[in-house]
Amino acid sequence: MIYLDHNATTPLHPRALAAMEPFLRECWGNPSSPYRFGSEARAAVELARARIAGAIGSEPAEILFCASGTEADNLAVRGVACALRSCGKHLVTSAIEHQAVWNTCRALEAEGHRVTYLPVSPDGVVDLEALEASLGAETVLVTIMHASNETGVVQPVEEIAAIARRRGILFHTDAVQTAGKLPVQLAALGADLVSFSGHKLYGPKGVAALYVRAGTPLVPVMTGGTQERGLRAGTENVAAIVGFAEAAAVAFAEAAAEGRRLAALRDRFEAEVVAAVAGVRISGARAPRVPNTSSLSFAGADGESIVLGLDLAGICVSTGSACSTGDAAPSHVLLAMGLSAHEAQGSIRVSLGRDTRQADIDATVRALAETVARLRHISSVRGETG
Amino acid sequence: MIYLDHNATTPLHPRALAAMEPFLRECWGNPSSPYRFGSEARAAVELARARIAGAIGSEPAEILFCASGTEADNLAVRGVACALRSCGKHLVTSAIEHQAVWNTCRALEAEGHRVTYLPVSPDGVVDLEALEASLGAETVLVTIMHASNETGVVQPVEEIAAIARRRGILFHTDAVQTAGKLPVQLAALGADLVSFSGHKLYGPKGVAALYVRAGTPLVPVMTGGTQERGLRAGTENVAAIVGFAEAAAVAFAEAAAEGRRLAALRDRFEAEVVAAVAGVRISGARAPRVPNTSSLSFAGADGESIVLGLDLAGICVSTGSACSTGDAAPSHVLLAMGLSAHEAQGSIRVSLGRDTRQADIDATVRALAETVARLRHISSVRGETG
Amino acid sequence: MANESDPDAGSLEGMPGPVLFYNDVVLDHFLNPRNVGELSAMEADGYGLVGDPLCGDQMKLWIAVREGRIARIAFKSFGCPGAIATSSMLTALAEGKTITEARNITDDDVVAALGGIPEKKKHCSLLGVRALQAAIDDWERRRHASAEPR
Amino acid sequence: MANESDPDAGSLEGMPGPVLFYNDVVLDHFLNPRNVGELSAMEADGYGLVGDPLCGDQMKLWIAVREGRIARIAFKSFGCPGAIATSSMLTALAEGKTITEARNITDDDVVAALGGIPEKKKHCSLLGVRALQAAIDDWERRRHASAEPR
Ligand SMILES: Cc1ncc(COP(=O)(O)O)c(C=O)c1O
Ligand SMILES: Cc1ncc(COP(=O)(O)O)c(C=O)c1O
Repeated sequence: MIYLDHNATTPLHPRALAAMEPFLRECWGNPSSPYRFGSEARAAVELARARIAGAIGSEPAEILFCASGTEADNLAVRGVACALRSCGKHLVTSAIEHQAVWNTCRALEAEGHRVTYLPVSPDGVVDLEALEASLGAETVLVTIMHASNETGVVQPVEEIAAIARRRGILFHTDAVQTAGKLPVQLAALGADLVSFSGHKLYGPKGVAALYVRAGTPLVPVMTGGTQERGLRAGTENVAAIVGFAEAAAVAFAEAAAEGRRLAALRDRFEAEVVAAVAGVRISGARAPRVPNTSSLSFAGADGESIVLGLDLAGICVSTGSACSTGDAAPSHVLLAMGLSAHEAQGSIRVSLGRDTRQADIDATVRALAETVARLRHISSVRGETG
Repeated sequence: MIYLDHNATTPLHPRALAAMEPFLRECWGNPSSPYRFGSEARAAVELARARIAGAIGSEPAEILFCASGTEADNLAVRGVACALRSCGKHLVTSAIEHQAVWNTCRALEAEGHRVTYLPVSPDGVVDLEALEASLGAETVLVTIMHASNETGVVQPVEEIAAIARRRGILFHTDAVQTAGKLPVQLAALGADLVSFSGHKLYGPKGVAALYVRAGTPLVPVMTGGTQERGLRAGTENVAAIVGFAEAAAVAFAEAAAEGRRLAALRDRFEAEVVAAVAGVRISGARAPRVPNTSSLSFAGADGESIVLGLDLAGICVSTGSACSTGDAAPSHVLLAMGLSAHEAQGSIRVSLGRDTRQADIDATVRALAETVARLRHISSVRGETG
Repeated sequence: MANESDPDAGSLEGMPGPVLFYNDVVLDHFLNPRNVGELSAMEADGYGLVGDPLCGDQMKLWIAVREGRIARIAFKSFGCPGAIATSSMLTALAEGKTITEARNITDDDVVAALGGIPEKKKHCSLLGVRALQAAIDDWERRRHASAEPR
Repeated sequence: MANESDPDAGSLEGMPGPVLFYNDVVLDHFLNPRNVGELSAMEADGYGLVGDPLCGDQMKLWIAVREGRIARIAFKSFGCPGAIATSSMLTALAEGKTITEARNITDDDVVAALGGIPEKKKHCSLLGVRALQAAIDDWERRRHASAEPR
């Protein structure tokens, strides 16, 4: 199998699994329990917190653990919006956010908040002038992702942070797709809150973290016990937290070198595809991108059919859009970048990872060329026939 | 180590760990991914759902997975309260709920809901007359736990369900402390929603389930992708879900026999303690209880000191109350049952489990008698000196 | 925005129904669709073009009718695997059938002939059925217009 | 209701500070507290009783004063390990000290002498200090009352 969908999930790093094992077997106590067997689990959680803090350049007390990138996003967006409800009810986000942010904004709209969805340029970059123009006295939070999960396009979060800060407005960034991919200190981006998820950086599923700058107002989404300083109730998933810390340590340490390697592979992949297949459009190619991601649209071929064609050839990639539930529409991200509905429908996302080698790229280009040609032969919609 | 705090957490059953391993090593795909490698993970999640459904007597579609018992409680209580906000804003719960329910009710109060906290009898049983009296046209949800995590006292949930149903009011029960302990079909209790958690029944931490009777109105607490039919967003924790299903299958299958074994051990434990130590009060002893739990108060000795004394003897039990954060107060559960503050402060909880044997019980009684005697010797508060 | 637009975030609306996994018949029709192509204006007696407003899929279908039977049928389809496989199976079912028989082919027939298809792909089979009916309508219109049945 | 009332649900308010884990000195004073007991009315020159309104802990403390020094000290304590250990250490620190020195013992001194104590247990050490001060106050009151210093 050639797995090129690392933006969806990644394999668990053997070191992360090894770090988890003792907590699945021997040290299974509840970190909140008042005896030494519980304290051992507590110590492991706090060590993990310190390691993650070290990796992103924050204080340990600024790291909250939760169960998914989605939960981190919910806690950041809803947590700030509710904490500051009396100060204002306006949020600013972008047209290309992940559903975890987008649908949380939608839910808040239903509860009486006002939300601005900023447009992006054809390259997929959030419009900073529109951002400036959107901010008002009522604005309590700006939430813009660090990089798009679909196109990999990196947003100018440092500039966004500066703009928000000048106005005294809090800023959250969803760094699920950049954590461990870009060699940056997440806590130094200038954001007040930063989400990232274990299973996207070779850690386990079921764990994520939210960096919350000291002093940031926040109310919990998950109410109950006083775990995580009362900001996220529920018995800690000790093994997953420990595995996450191990995986994050590896990913952040290797981000620079691995990023260079993947960018070279990705660029070569794109060049080969363009050479082998006519009518290809690469979304966000002229913008800064995370090194592993490529979003490709093939005129006249459907993305889901391409994905299945590749799957049958033993290659895993994902669609940029999906015709799957009957209410499916083309990718809102690609539409926001100005692609037509048909272009968006003909899109796939290829995301490389730690095990990807040149041979995988070459095999994928061959299979892609074949599949697209076959689908265009069947297609009722004009594509390039090259 | 003698571990007698199974109500806090349990060791992972070797069969559950074995079931998880393939999903930590080979089958790490994202269940939502559109290729076969993802479908394998999806199939595992759906098989787990069907197994859990089988174990509790529901349809698979009535099981939602989430990350903790706390989250299941939040989803049930907040999810129904918000879904039915336009029908009414009154909730009924009890004075002895776990914080996951209690603090969620408190949060809803802050958002404009009205909540009735029903009293309990000295035996720790919710007062059904008070329940009847509390219900009104505005009441949308009754949430009463199946059994107390502190005392093990089982609530008359079938009767509560019948009362709620007669009035057309939804009923949620937190079965975190009964799932796999009582040989009952959780879906047959009559409740519309039932929470239970993996790590309390020898499954992994970081996973839980909410049974939601078909047709029950519910809005998500975690917004984002369309996982779990749009009712709980976030990439599924596949390995944990699979391990949970395996552990639940074992626990439910063994509940009757293991329950008899534990009840006998627990009763013997209590008889031995009463024989060895004067001034002991066992909370809820005359009420139906889950078979593994014993809540003991020792006049003149502090619970946390007893716990430490036992910890130093290699025995893990927990406090019924805790003087730990400076704002700590005695157990609200024991106070609700009429214990004095000093009695509540002198309480510990002993909860047996699968590995508990007679010898563990005997050793614990010996250590307990010694520790309590020592503490009473130090104590400034009159206890029995026997 | 579409909840479905990012496969990261999952999309198993039909959950916990069948997983998104096609059976071998479906895969065969996806990989080797029957009757792909176009009939020329000379050859075709009826033509249908339908789009699925739900998901942007599109299908073109041509029929040639001889003695009240569908003698030749051809299609082109832009769409997901479900759309391609159901289109292909539809043409295989329709070929050789009388117009009346062809008109009576339902989306359920197509799904049954494929041995089933994931729940959330079922709507795809409507595309082919509707394209065939459009082509038959077209054939009938032309027949009345020319006033001289061929 | 107290968030802290169920150990299931966790209580590490001081998180991510030091874990709830006592050092060996604290454990020794918990297991073998110094000066446990009572002084009889005959023996005691001062007596203090204080309760911690926060958590229900209680301490009784007796002193016997000879030549301006604390010649004997005894305590009884109902409370958590932190309360017992700090009470014990306080009496160990106070024994033999002049009244002025004893008055100057702070809760920080007690914690330092124990080599530290978990953050959330720090307030416990106030109990002993306050009990000692109450006992000294009592001693002073009695001295003035009897008008004839012993
Ligand atoms: C940008 C982004 N944010 C949030 C998420 C949600 O993360 P998780 O699946 O861990 O809930 C994802 C992945 O699905 C993502 O790509
Ligand atoms: C009765 C009860 N409900 C809910 C919970 C919360 O479960 P979890 O720790 O899995 O969030 C617990 C345990 O802590 C419990 O005992």
